[in-house]
Amino acid sequence: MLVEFAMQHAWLVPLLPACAFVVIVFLARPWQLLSAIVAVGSMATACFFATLAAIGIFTNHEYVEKPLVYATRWFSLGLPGMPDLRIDVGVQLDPVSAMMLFMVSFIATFIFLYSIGYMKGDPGYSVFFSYLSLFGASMLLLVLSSNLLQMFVAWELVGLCSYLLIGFYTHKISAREAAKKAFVTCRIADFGLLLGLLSLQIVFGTLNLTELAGKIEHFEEFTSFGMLTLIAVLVFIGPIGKSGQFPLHVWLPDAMEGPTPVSALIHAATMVVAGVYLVGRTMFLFHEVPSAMQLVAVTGGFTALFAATIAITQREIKRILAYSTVSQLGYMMLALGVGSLSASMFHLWTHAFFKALMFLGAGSVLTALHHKADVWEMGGLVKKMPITAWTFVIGGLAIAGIPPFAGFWSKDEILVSALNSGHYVLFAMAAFTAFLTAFYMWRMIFLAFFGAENPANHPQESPWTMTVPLLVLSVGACLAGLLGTPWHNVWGEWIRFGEAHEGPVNYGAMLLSIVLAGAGIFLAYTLYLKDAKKKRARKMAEWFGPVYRMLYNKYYIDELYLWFNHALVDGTAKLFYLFDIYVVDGIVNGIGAFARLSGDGLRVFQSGRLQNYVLVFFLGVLAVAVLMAFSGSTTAAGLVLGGVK
Amino acid sequence: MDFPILLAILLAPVAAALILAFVPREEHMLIRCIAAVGTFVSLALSLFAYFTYNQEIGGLQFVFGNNMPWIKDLGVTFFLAADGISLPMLLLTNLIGFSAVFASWNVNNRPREFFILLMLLITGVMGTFIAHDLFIFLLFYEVVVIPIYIMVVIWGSSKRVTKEYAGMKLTIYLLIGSAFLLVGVIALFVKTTAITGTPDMSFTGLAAAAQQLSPFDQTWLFALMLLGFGSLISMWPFHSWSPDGYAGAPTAVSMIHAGVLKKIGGYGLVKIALYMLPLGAKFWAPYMAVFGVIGVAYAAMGALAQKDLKYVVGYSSVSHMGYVILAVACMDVIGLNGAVANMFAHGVMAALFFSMIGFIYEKTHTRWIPDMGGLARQTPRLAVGFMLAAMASLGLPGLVSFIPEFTIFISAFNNYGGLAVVGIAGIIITALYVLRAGANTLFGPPRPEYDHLQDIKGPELVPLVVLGTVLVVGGFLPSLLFDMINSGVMPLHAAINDALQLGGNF
Amino acid sequence: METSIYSVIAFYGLAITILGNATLVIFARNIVHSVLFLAVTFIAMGGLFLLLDADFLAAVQVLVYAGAVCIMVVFGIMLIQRSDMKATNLFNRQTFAGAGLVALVVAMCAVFAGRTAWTDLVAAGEVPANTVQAIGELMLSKYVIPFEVAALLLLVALIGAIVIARDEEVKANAGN
Amino acid sequence: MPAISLTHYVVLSALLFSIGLFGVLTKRNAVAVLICIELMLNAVNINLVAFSKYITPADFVGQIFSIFVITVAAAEVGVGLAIIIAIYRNRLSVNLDDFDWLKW
Repeated sequence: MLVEFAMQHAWLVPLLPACAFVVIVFLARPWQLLSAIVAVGSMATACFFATLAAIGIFTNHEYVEKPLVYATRWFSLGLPGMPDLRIDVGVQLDPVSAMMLFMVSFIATFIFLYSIGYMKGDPGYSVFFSYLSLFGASMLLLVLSSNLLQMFVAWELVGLCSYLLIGFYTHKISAREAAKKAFVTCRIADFGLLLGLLSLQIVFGTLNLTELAGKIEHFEEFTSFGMLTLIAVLVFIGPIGKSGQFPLHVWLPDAMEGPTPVSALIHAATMVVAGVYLVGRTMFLFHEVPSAMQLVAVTGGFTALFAATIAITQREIKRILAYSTVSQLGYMMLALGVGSLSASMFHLWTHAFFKALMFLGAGSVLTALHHKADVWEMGGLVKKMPITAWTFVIGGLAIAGIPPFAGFWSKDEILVSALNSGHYVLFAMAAFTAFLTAFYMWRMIFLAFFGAENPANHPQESPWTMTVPLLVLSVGACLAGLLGTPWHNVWGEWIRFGEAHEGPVNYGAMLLSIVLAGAGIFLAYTLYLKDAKKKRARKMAEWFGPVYRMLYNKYYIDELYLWFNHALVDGTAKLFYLFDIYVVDGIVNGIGAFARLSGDGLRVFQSGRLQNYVLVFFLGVLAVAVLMAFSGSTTAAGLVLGGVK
Repeated sequence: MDFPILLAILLAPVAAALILAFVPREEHMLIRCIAAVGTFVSLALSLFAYFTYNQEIGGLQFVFGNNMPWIKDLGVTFFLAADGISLPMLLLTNLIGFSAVFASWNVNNRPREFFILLMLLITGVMGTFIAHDLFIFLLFYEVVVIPIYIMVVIWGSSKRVTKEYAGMKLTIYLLIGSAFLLVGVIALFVKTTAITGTPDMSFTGLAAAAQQLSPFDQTWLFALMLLGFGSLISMWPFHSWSPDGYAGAPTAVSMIHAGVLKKIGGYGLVKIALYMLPLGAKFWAPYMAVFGVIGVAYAAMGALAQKDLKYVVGYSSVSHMGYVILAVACMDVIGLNGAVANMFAHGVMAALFFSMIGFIYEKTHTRWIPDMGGLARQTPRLAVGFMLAAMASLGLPGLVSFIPEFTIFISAFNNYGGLAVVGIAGIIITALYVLRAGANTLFGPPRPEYDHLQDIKGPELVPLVVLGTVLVVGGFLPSLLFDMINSGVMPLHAAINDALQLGGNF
Repeated sequence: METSIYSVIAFYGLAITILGNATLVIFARNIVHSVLFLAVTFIAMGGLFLLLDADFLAAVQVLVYAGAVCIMVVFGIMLIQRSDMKATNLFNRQTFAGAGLVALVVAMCAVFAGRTAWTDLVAAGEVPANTVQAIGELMLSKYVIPFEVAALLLLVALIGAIVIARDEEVKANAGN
Repeated sequence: MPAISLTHYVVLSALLFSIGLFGVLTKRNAVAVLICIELMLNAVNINLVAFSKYITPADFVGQIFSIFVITVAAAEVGVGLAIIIAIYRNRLSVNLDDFDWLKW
């Protein structure tokens, strides 16, 4: 009964946080605690509904093939019966969106809760919760969208919230710049996505997901294969930006300027996976175009490796996590590219838990250390902050891929599907990335939580509002992967594109995965924990001097973009502006000056003397008379018209 | 006869101006209140008209004076009527007019004269949108020019250019534009009268007669109108009045000018030039599209190089109007809808932008972006308004300007392909300059010299509330706007289509 | 039409008087002399009107022009000129240009006068003897409105002239 | 000796008009200019009366027209002199060469 209601009114889920946003902005803002309660309460309620809706979906196998869709007209142009353009808004519930709906609302609830403690004392406390609520609403809307334009709206709104929250500490110039960078980078990507959507609308005449899925199967009736490829590539540009894929990943590490709950919620668990989600939703499109799939896979695989190499050398705790997020997003893309929606979504699901957990843990550490972010200046925190440290270790085990923690199962899924689809190079890259991941994560854990304590620090364990979410999420990080074990893959039955494939369990891949993870952890252990002075680590950095510097400076991509922006974009702008002032306006002013100068010239004739004027006047009279005499007309009109004739 | 609602809307500000003329000049508060009441009556009535317009029937409604000859020999009647295209524009005018009164709340230099001129300005703009007679249209248009000049020269501000220069440039450009227009209109009138034998200046009459003109005649007539309306809507390369003019003008004039006056150009292009001369439009459409796209990209780049807030918005409005021109050039249902809707959206956004900049200038006495920073801490409400306008400017979904831009993109991409892509790429540059201006003004370390600033409050909030509400409501319920515009565009498009099919048989 | 030798002589005599005096008006160096010559011109003009069978007009000419206008001008001169009236009526710098233009005007008039076939225009018939009565009747019937308007005009001109001429004094008094 | 015809009057009128015009163009004294305007008006009157006699002898149109001309001329002299006096009061001059006000 209640489940039925939740399924039929799934739109309530995004609406609740949206209402919270409005209530906080217009009513509750002066009272900090009230604002927080409104935000958390609404999100918890939304989570409750989302859970019910998810239960409804996951108890009926029909929805896997036939999503539950209800939509209404948003606007239409042209004749009512036969519109030239009609855009619907609605809700599409199927296992994928139900899973996302549950995941987003669940994690958001706990991160909201965490924020109550984390943001304590901030002057913008209420505003922060209003932004968070707005974000929650937009993200849930994105998840539920039944129409690509509706999804795009939500997509941009989450981008806006991301912008606002990255730049939340408005007085910091770095935050301001990071926010701007995030928005503009995503905007560049959205440009591609928008073009893709426009093409879809123009070619297929609809943006409704289900209708599109039906039409693209027979795309030959509408368009050529080349066009479809182009569309797929254009659509994919959007996710490249939003999900921080190479080469538009640059904004994501900078986004860590925002408060940590934001990093956990938006830049780890939910918003950044929107790109993955979008590709997953439009799988029917990519499925038709193998070359686009290839592009997705290569982009994902490369990004995973690329970001992992950068993460090795970084020093700030949140930056390491950010690059690891980029890397993990690359995994998800890779999985999509090799055709496994199931594996991708599975990794998305597990990643949300352990990465949110790790970010919150990092936030807890940062609060304790008064925002000293360099992992080399930490050390031995496990003694003073046991809950934070051990939950963080669980997260580390999960992301490194140690069974039975969540990350192992999903990463294994991805490796297996890469292998099964015959992408051996990508498989190798992914496997190597797994090793690197284990290494840099544990490097961070060993440096920060173990080893000798730094006497300059006086850490304290965080309050319950912060530790409870950590505990809950760590449970998730432990257990979330058990849904999709290769022996009994419940996940793959529900969340899939096309047929569920039951292959033999690939023990070889599993073993390789474990070995690589173990090797990574062991290497980190030897370099950073066993060797208390970290001599070997320093020596390694010296040996690989240029490489180390290049990695530490993120391959100088930011510098390149900055140069491009300043020299090229701003330079061109300046050029255009000068052109405008001097050429376009010059012509305008030139015409004005011409008029003035000719006026000055003619001014000589305006003596101001009556008798001069009379003289000229009679000259005119004479002229007219002479004209009359010669044309033979006797009237002025005759004179003029006769002349024309 | 029904209550002549359009006439009432038109006359409410005039009445306010008349009353103002008899108010003692020292009674500042009374003066402001009278102006506010005058514009509010107009606003309320036009809202009423907007929501009582019957979209099922469509066509011209609230007709007034179609049988009231004014100049018999020229076939001029004082014909007021509204359809789905003029009503949004009328509503826009009143929204902005009402807000402009409150944005000028702190004008203390001769407020009586200021508000009288403002009322006249609003009346003139409204008149152009509800006139259904070409002569009356031109007449109202000329009414607009005079107050603008006076207001810029007396209440304006001199920055890069002096206010006298700005006022002169603005006025002369508008007049030159209307001169081309006038030639076009007279030629059209003479030609059509020669065909039909009975002089008729009403839109419908002219349009019907103009269909019998030869394609050649239509082509050069359209060229004249394009020049005229093009310089009004600041089509590249006739745009350079726009940034300078806005920079020199007082807040209210900038709001009305960028918000609605510019739209007279677009409105005229759609409802006069396109409607009457479809064959000419067909010929010029590709050129218009090119000009539109150049305008979008060029002005966006220009905005990127600016350091004065008003110049940023000035260039950005040129850029946005490029989209409108591009959309008109598409000549299909989606494009025309998008063009009109984008004019509405841009009007609301630009007015909000200018009112916020006006407040910033009033409080900090600067518009120079490097001199600012961190205002979000000191004046949060102002920052909200500014960001709302900025986000609408870069076409954020959920605000009123996204859907119009989307429809324009669809239509332009469909009709012009690669050219449209260049135009659509403008959204990136727009994001860049808008965010840069917003970030450098509002965020960053707060400056101690602005610590004493008071946030906007009381009447100063009205522009933010009124225009902000429209921005958000229009963004989430686009059908409120689009159903109305669609009911106006459909018959127009049908007429154009018929003419083009006939024209094919020439 | 019968023309007596006397009327021919009278015409030429009057014409020479008019033109000669008019020339003197222009060339006299003393403005008062100019006005005197002007009076002579006007009176001669009255004679010419008699010759043209316009008795009433001749009387009006003498009364209004030779009488009123000349006296008024003399008063005007007395109000504004210095006591020394020598060299009060000189030529300005565009004399030669003016002369050239006038020559052209004369030439043009000559051409037109020559080209026009006057004889075709001339109608038969005599001017009625009692012109005064006829004009009086016309003035009060057909031309009554222009007549009244002219009267009004004169009134307005009178008041206007007083206002304009007195302006300064009124201000001066108000100042006191 | 040829009879006096319309042409004679027209020529006389033209000459008188030209003399008046010459005066208007060349005299420095404003009063003299006014006088010369009277001469020109009189030249016109000669034409009117002559045409009246020779072309429409019975209608008196020309004569009546002349009467109106005379009326207007009288009014004009009055107002003109008043203006000259006013100017003189302000500028202590009636020399037209001193005045170049007819420009912006």
